[in-house]
Amino acid sequence: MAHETTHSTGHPANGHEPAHHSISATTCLLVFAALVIGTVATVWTASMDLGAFNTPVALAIAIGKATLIILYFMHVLYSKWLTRTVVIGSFFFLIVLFGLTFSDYLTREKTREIPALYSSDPLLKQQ
Amino acid sequence: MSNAHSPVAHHFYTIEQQKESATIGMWLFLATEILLFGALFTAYAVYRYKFPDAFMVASSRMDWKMGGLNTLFLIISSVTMVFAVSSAEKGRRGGLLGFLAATGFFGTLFLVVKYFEYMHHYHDHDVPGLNFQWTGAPELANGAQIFFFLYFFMTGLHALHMVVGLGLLIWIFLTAYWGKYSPEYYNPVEMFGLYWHFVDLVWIFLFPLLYLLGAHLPPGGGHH
Amino acid sequence: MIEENVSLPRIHYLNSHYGWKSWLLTTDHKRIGLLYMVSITLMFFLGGFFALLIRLELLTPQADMFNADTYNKFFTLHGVILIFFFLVPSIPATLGNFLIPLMIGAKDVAFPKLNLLSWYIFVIGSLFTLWVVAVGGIDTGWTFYTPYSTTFANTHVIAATLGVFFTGFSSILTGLNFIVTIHKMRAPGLTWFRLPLFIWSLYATSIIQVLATPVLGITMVLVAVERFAKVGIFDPALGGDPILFQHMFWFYSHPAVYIMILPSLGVVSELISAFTWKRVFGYKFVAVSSLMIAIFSFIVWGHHMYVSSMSIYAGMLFSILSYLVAVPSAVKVFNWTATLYKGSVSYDTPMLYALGFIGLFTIGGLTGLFLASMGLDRHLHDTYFVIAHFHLIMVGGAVMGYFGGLHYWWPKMFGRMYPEWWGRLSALIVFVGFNLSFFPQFIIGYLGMPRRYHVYAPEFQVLNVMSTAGSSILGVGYLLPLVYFIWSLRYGKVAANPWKAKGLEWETASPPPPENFLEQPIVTEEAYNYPTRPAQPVKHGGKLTGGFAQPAGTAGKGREAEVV
Amino acid sequence: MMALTVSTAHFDRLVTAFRVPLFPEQASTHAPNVDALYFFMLAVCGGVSISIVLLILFFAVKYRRRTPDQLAEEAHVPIALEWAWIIIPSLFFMSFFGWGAWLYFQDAKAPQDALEIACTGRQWMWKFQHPDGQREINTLHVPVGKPVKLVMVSEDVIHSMFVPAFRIHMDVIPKRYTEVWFQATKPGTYHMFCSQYCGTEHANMIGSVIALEPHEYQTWLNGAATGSLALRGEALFNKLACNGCHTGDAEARGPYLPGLYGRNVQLTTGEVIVADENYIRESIIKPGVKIAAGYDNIMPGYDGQLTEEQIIELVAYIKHLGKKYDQFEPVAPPTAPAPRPAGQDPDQTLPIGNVRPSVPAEQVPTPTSPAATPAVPGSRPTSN
Repeated sequence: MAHETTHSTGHPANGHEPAHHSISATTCLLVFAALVIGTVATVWTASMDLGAFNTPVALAIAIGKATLIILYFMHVLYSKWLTRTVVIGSFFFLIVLFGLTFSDYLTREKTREIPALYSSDPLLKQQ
Repeated sequence: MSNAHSPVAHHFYTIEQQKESATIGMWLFLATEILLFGALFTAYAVYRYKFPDAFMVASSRMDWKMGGLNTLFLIISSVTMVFAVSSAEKGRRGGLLGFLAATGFFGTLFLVVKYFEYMHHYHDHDVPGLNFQWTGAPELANGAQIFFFLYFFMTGLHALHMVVGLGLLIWIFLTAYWGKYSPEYYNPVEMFGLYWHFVDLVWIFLFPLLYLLGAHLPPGGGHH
Repeated sequence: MIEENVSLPRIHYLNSHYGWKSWLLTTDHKRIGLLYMVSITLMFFLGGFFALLIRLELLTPQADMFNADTYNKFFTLHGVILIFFFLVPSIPATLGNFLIPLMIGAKDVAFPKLNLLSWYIFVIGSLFTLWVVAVGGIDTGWTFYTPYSTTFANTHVIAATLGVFFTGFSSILTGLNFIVTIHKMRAPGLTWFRLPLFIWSLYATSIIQVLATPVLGITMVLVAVERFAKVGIFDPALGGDPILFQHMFWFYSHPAVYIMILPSLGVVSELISAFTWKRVFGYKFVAVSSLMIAIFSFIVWGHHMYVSSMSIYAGMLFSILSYLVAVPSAVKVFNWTATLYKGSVSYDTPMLYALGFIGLFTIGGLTGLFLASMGLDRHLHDTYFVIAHFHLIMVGGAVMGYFGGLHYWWPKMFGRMYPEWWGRLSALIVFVGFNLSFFPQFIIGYLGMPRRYHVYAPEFQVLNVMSTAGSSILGVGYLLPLVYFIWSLRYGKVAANPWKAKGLEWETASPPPPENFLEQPIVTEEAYNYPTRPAQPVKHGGKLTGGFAQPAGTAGKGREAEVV
Repeated sequence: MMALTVSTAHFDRLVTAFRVPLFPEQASTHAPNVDALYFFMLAVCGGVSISIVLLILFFAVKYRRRTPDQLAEEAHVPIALEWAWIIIPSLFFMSFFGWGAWLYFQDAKAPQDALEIACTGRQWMWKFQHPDGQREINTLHVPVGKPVKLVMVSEDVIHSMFVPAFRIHMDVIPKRYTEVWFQATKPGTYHMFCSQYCGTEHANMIGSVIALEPHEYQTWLNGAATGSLALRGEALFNKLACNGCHTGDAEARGPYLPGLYGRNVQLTTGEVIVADENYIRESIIKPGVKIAAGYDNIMPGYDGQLTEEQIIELVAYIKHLGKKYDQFEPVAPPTAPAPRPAGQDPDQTLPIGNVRPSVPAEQVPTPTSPAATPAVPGSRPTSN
């Protein structure tokens, strides 16, 4: 009977795939070291005044750390396409939420914000 | 999610099918969690964009040492969780129990530190909706309040996930103690591991975005 | 329908266990589907009742039946109940729950306990909402726009938002369950492009449910928190941004429109095939278009916000993306129409609903193009044109599809037929009543009558009277099925597959046994593999030999080539 | 419509009563542009809808199942059709998008020389302020043939400025200015709506835009500079903190005032009276005498604290709240000035005495003018 890859019913063949969970203790400790270094680096870079670059640097380190966790601790490196699709898909839609929301904020004319407190606004002060 | 009595639930044909189902189910659940926190991160980004100075000054009232300590606790607990799963996979019951206990220990430490942080903020009148008082520059008050609200809401939601996680951990620990898991069936341990790593993941973003914005300011930069 | 001589199976899922526990603690997807059906039927008639009250008030330009507050509560409850507690769960949670395992040859969904849990969460959410109804309602509109909902409204906003939050999680769990089920539980041989189109559409729906709903959930919580803690997250007086609320709200609520309509599109694909005895033309295009709709649905939300003071550049981006999502919807309509060509078209009740659906969905979709256009939306925004447009999609589309599906699978669910004549009559009444209700609203809308007005300018009255007349006809059309469906449970003629339809769900008994299939089915053919007669002008074509049990239709294979 | 056949007097009346407008009036420079796009899309989409419905009916009839066992016929439909009906609609969609976006962009920015009028929305009224300081509530006088820009802000929730005859629409947001502009093309009185749901009396947050010839606008500016009674009344209302209890909310401590004037009020004694000027006046100076059912006697009396003039202003303000459609004035009285019945809308912002209408009312059939809706059932004749 015709099968496709994702369907596993009655297929002992699935046992062949790499023992996808056990990352070795060495790998695990290496990742751990990288995470700790990343944390230290985050604090260190944040203590310097990098101007506009503080947040991008912090985010880049955080994304790096998150990627390590997802790939190694959460086994995505060793998992099937479906799991990877779910992971990539959820981040994709998160980026959609971010990106399209900011397509509004970043292209607005900022001049129309009312900075002052309510009552001091001349237009609102009637009589 | 699967039947606890026999490894294969009645509606599955093989244990492999059941396991893959659980994995995908768990990942889909984490996908909803990503969007759940993602919405909050979006709100954070928008308000940070609107109130850059207020966010920076308000953030300098955070104790980044506490946050950094908590980051380490979570990373360590993640590592012990990885070892717990691999112990379960190899059928080492003692290792599983030990690493689970370590994971729970560091998770609890995280919450304890969090508790002291919250109490500290409470005494400093930093809690919006409860006792928020801004003593800094008045034009930053609105932005600072929103920053603190987002801080409490995001870390609170994260802490809620930790509490739920610790509850699940106790359940996993007990079932492991009762010998429910074997190299053929340790799915719940693995699924719980995914959840635990996810909680760690969220914190990795929360830490720099909430604690470190004002770290480069001179000491006490925005303080009263 | 085709006369059958069958009797009910001795043991089926309805009589295998008795007692209230066997229902409230069941993990059988079929019973959970029925639990959902009962709950949402209640919500449907409650929300519909509010609709009738709204229309009654709008008979005259003055406020003569209800005062402003009452009217505002009515339209809010109408929206909240029918959107979150009827339309979103309607087809997925009832027909989907019942049919997905049957259609893919599985014993149950992947996580049966989670399935039951999602129903309980739905019930909790419903109880919150019913409590809101009982203690005095909510008047924010179903959109909960801030800062009105957070700061100014004096009604039960927190309870209502929590109700929505809960039902949202019920929806997430259902979607999660379905995705895993469709991936992992298919019968041997049932490849993706052999799946019925209903499954494709529910798969697409589930993606939206899983990924969009959490954003709504957290937004609702933020509204509730803002309301009691006054922290300023959405309150401009404290620096908050109400436009951010709109972004977050519509990030869910636009895709939610597709949560409501996509399953109906799937049902109609099934109906068109079953009542022409023909494979749906362009199967792969129809299947993939469901996924396209789901993905595009996430990137168009800003078209609700053209006049909200959103940046015009963002508006332009959202506008062009909104037109993109129209393409896969159009593809479906064209393919259904082409399927009718040279089919064997019967006029059974479900088919009447399906044909009505295509017409109304076409018009509803095309009027959506007007609203996606920035230049026109500047006039049409928040007028009755919008109301008419989305009721064409939601009621003319989603509800018609739901009713069509109910009529089609009713004998599958209960092993009995409803009276066919009454069924056709009600389909006709619904169609007439619907058109009379909502077409005048397009004109009222272009004339400029804003939505959510209980008093209006006198020159709009004639059209409003027509609309109210139509809505009472529509009400009758919806009550009729309630009566004859209940009647049929006991007195209906026993039926197994009165349509001679294809599909795995029809290959087991009606009603199905508790385990769905006595032995695991193995799929060897495409979906909708109906036998055909050669293309020649004969009036009485090929006989149906051996019923429909014969596996591969003679001409079934050849057509696939055209489609690929 | 039906008028094509018989024309008895009776039937004529019926036809008039049921004369349903299909398209709104075009009264701004935007309007013809928006309508052009509308008609283009209506033609394309209407054509497509009708063709699809006819095709479905044709197929459904032609290929109906004639015998219970009739099979579908083998059909060879070229697959190229799929691509055709993906690509061709896409082209049309892009034309809709392009035209609509172009239209929007073209009109997004107000011309430099636009007359700038400040507009404040609040629950539930529109307030306007002209460049020279003239103020209006729920009525906006603008000159014909000159671009007018509304710079808008809200005092509370989100409102939306919507003038159908001008085809303009823009949300009015707290703490942020939004703007919208138009250029009226013909004199008349046009509906102004709030289209973003804003609370209890949302449906009564309505008003009218009165487009005047430029010289009449100038005259109006000169005549209305001091502000109306109702405006002064409003200021007083806020100054005395009346709005602390009469918040307009369902659970407020004081009765709800919009629409009060002329309505029946039930008192704690069970008696029902009509809320006329005297009742309102008495309730201000001696609130304990007649207490509306459901409320406590907590309001302080203002006897002796207010001058008669101030009381008149307060009454005028309360009467102004909750103005109904049929109390809107016509575009302009046929002969100026129309005698105003006593007690009717003393706060009208139309100047008294020196405005002559440029066009007789009959020739300007506006939606609100009584000439356009002579016999719609249920509508009362307008008051002035």
